[in-house]
Amino acid sequence: MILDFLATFGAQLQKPTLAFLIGGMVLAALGSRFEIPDAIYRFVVALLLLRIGLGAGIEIREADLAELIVPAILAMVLGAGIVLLGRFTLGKLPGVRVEDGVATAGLFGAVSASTLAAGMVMLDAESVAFEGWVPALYPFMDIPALITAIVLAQLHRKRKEGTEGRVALWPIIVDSLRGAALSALLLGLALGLLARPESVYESFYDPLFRGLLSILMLVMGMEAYSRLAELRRVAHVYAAYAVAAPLVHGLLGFGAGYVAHVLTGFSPGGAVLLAVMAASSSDISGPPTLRAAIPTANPSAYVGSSTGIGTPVALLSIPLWLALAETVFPA
Amino acid sequence: MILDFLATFGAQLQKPTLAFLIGGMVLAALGSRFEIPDAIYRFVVALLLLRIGLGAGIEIREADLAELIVPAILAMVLGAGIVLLGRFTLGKLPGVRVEDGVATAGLFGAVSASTLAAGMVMLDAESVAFEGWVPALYPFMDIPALITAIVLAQLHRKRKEGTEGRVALWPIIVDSLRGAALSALLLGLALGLLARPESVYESFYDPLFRGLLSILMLVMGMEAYSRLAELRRVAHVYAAYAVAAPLVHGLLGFGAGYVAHVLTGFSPGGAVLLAVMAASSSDISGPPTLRAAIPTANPSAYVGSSTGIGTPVALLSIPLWLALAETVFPA
Amino acid sequence: MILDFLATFGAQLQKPTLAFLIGGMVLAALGSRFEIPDAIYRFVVALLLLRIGLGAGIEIREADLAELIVPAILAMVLGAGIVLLGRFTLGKLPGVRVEDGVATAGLFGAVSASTLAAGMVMLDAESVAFEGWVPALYPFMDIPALITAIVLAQLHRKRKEGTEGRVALWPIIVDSLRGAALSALLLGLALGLLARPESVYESFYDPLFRGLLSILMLVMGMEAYSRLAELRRVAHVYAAYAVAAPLVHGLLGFGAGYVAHVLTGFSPGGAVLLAVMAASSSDISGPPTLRAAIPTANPSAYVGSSTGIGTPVALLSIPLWLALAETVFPA
Amino acid sequence: MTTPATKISIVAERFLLPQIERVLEAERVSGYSIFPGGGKGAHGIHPVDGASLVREFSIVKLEAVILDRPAAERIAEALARESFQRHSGIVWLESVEVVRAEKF
Amino acid sequence: MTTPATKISIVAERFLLPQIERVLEAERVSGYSIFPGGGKGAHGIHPVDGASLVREFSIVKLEAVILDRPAAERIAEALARESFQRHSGIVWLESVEVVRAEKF
Amino acid sequence: MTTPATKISIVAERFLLPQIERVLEAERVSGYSIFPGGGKGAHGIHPVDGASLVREFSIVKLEAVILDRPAAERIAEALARESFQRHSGIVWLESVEVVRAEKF
Ligand SMILES: Nc1ncnc2c1ncn2[C@@H]1O[C@H](COP(=O)(O)O)[C@@H](O)[C@H]1O
Ligand SMILES: Nc1ncnc2c1ncn2[C@@H]1O[C@H](COP(=O)(O)O)[C@@H](O)[C@H]1O
Ligand SMILES: Nc1ncnc2c1ncn2[C@@H]1O[C@H](COP(=O)(O)O)[C@@H](O)[C@H]1O
Ligand code: NA
Ligand code: NA
Ligand code: NA
Repeated sequence: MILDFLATFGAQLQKPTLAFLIGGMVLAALGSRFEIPDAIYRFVVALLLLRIGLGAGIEIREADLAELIVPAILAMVLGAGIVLLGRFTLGKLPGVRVEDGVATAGLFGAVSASTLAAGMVMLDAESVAFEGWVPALYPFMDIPALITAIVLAQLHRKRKEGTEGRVALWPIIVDSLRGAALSALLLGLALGLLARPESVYESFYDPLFRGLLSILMLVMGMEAYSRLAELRRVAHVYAAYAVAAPLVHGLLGFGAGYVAHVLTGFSPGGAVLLAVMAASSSDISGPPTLRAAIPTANPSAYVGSSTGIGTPVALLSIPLWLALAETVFPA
Repeated sequence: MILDFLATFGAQLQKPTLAFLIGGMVLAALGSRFEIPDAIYRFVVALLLLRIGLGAGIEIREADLAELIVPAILAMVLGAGIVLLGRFTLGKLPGVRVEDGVATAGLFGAVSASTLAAGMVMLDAESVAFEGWVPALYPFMDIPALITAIVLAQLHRKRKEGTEGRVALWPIIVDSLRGAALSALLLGLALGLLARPESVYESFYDPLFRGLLSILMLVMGMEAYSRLAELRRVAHVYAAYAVAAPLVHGLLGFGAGYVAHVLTGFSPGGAVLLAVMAASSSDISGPPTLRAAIPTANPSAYVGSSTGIGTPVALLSIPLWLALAETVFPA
Repeated sequence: MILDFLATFGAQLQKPTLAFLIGGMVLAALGSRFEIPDAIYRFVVALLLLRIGLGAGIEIREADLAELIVPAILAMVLGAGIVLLGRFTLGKLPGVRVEDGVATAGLFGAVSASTLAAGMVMLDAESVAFEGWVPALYPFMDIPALITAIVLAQLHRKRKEGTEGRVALWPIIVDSLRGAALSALLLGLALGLLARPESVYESFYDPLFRGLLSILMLVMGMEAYSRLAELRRVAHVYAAYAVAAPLVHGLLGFGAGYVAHVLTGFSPGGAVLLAVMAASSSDISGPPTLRAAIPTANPSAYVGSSTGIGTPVALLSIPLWLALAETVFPA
Repeated sequence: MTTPATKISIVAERFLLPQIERVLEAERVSGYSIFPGGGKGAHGIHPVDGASLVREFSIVKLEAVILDRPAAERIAEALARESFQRHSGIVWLESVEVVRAEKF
Repeated sequence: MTTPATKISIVAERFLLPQIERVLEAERVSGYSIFPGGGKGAHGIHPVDGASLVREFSIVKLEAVILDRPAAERIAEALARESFQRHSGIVWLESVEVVRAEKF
Repeated sequence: MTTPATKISIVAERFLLPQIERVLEAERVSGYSIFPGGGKGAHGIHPVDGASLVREFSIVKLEAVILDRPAAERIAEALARESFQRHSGIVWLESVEVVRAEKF
């Protein structure tokens, strides 16, 4: 069975998504001067998020909203729970400052749009179905994770400085929602839900999805390699955490998906996507939020862990959740 | 019938084009940090204009050029006439400086490429046919409008300063044609007319048309919202003019299209596009031309009126001309 | 037969590729302010090179590698040979400094990715088949040409300055391979060879190929026109060389293709592409390599010759090799 | 015809802009310009126009020309104290001469 | 080894560039550099790299290093008088030192 | 509160950056910023943000603020001698004042 898995895994690495990721890493490692212009990268991210939102919004129109409740609550619990888990795990490890640990746990609790998109494309390639609204769970996991991290950091500071006072949650939520990434996703969702964007979705956003993702994977690969160098300057435990966390979190996400399957008939594909989101760590929208909110944390530690290791591991573990789903959910 | 119209109008708002426009406005109103990179925006505009030109050029090859003459003359009359009308209407309103009124009328007489593209996509979505060369009427309406405005402004200055001398038209025309927007349109036209770009037109420019327009609509919506703020600093009559003018001009354009229909059998879809062009006001290529040529006019007034109100109203009124065409032209 | 050829040539000029090139030149000549944003241009080049690499890589998987050896050796001989030929031809011409002549010959020996892409699209349009791996010959011709030029320049300097010492080849090769253009091509090749990118190749890279090439042709046309002005400042012999060289080199390339046809059954389409590569001169990746390696050469001379004349002539001569193939290789 | 003035230049990551703008507004600065770029410093390399994964971490330079020299110094000190204690970024002042002093 | 010179900096909307270039050419300025950017001033905000609907209204900074100080002042005054009377934009001068004075 | 320093500005084509960076590193410069742009000079026009066929030939400005004035002069002279003998590009120095001098 392990041989079987390795063969499947090898085949998955050849799939465009992962192959472009690895290609980007190799380019960077070889010192290539190849670059994707920043304007293109930002547009690719915007299109992917609009596409994810539009797709989910169109599906939600026909969905039974009651179905959504259980997975949404599970996503919120996962987001916040992963951060709490990470904060106490990292807190026990040597050489980790509390703020750095909290910020790192925050990013690993939050969600990566690129990893989610990769998961969707890989499910499609395997023809594994999922409820079209599952990608809309993204903010339900992402925002609670970031909030939990920020609150933990503020509690820590208050304890250290001996000050009192409540932590204001609402501004953090609003600020998250106004960020470029969540705005694009929510705009897509709203348009999918309230308008009839099917024609443009089918003729533009959806056909370009896979190709644009390959570009994004190139960028993520190049960036991951260059972050690795930075990570070398901080304690090694970050690297260890960054390798293990996506796997543990993915399992937790998969477990939550299984629970939802038993409770509400959540699809196997949905469980895989929940695992992918839980395993993923935020590289694009989480870092600036945490950097502004936890200025005392060292970005080399948390951005390095997430972008340098967390994201590649999360991407490479997608085939794992697919294989798990095949084993756990009988066809 | 009004209820009927409202229902149709509601349905039209859900069409991708208008929905993305409104989405852009809402994003800006909510303070989102979402942005389309400038390089992308400029490329989208270039592709749309190349596409419009190519499509028209390919059609003109097969068209009976005599058919074109009447609509082209009507377009020129509309362009210049709308500016004269606007100059005297605005001239009678309180708090409007002559230069500002002239520049505002100039933009409303000129044509918006994005509104024209939206009109084309909405006609296609409704399967309303039009002569393929109609979009080529754009410069016939646009240039006379801008020239009329510049000449009116120069006459006003000469009268005020008591100087004499003729106004040079040719440099204004050449400068308009060299602008990025008209250049792209005319390049497309020339290639469509003289070369055989069908393969690339059908495999690239045409399929991307609708999707790219949705991106452009997002940008137009965000920009409209931010221009509204600026408009608040100038006299209210600009807002009133900017709401009413697209409707009046659209009716004039539709009327002209009807005349052409009677005279030369111009298609109902062509009349709708003529109304759309007349209703539209220039946001991309007109403003810099007028700003350089009428430096004493206040851009907050005319750019604010056109981009902040004129364009959204013109876009939202496209369903009106469609409905009118259904009523006026029996199937 | 000449009339026949002229008619065919006229028809070829109407093909999108050449028509967009000429369109770009005309725009620039008329002083248009139309521009393609730099970020877009660079992305277009990257996508085209990835596409060329992916396509070739996918084909090489199934190819008999032995087939590749003869054309690859011929490509290397052509690359180096054209530079030697050019160096001595230009060396005999009046007003040509040795360094300038060597750099010019270097660019004309090297390969232009845009010309190669244009050749591929034009072969496809004519349904002329070629071995899918032929575009992978690009680096086999490009790198030897640049190396030959650099070595010739260094030998010249050593002779002049009377110094001794060997020329280090390896750093030049590594630096070439790390350049953005060859990196993209080789990344595509590696992915095509080692991964299974067929899905994304067929849904994204290949369908966009022709359209993106039309954009690139616009840029090349505008750039060619503006380089012509610069070329006027250097000796006229450069212009003469730049007109003649693509034709001579194309013939040499075609001849080499014919030899390969006889020896190994190389396809007629492959011979045309070999002619196209030999006729082409490097505009994107060659100039910075030579500029850094031969700082005493005057870029107005060699960049002007290559981009201002060499590339347009090479592009316009593609129909020639097509016509030649039809004559030489009986159907 | 020229009036002496002070130009304050700030190089920082983009996400600090709102904070910097608040400091400038508190001193009633009439205008400023922003230029995107990249750079190298204690925190490694920021790409110039290649993709920077997090846009908010890309480098910008802000320049404000101010007639009131003490205000420029107050701004520089406020920034050094508040923003650049914890975040990377540099600030410097230059003496310049402006025309049309009434614009500032 | 260094030669004193004057740097003239001009921040303006892009459509003024041809006009500015004419003024520079009239004083036989040997070269200048242009940097795209954004900013805030009396006429509101210009985005830094988000879409600006009208490209000609986006902000650029032009810098020219000039050996001849009086020429720099003449340029500044000509611009203040001709272009910046009616249009937004600011101009300032700085004292700099150049190497390779023969380049200018 | 401010410390005098020297800003060295270099305008050059992008392909010279590695060479320039080597000179800066040899003088242990702690950081520098780079801004993309365009310009006009003896070698004609470089577009500001339109496509430049060869990216390595587009114009950038590099700015480094340095506390050590003689080092700044050594850098300027090294560049003038090594890079800008054969390639286009200009270098100038300006006197500035920095806050947080320990950053440099
Ligand atoms: N001495 C310097 N001169 C100019 N720019 C600098 C200097 N030091 C730092 N910077 C800029 O400030 C950014 C952040 O600096 P750092 O926090 O040292 O990494 C760098 O990426 C540079 O763009
Ligand atoms: N005091 C200032 N310092 C630096 N840049 C300025 C200043 N005032 C205006 N600007 C720039 O000039 C542009 C036009 O200014 P304004 O006409 O005041 O809106 C602004 O968008 C800024 O980029
Ligand atoms: N006097 C100057 N002031 C500012 N920038 C200059 C000056 N001269 C040249 N440059 C810049 O340096 C680049 C190369 O100069 P050149 O080698 O003279 O063409 C130009 O494109 C400009 O960006
Ligand atoms: Na997660
Ligand atoms: Na109009
Ligand atoms: Na060649």
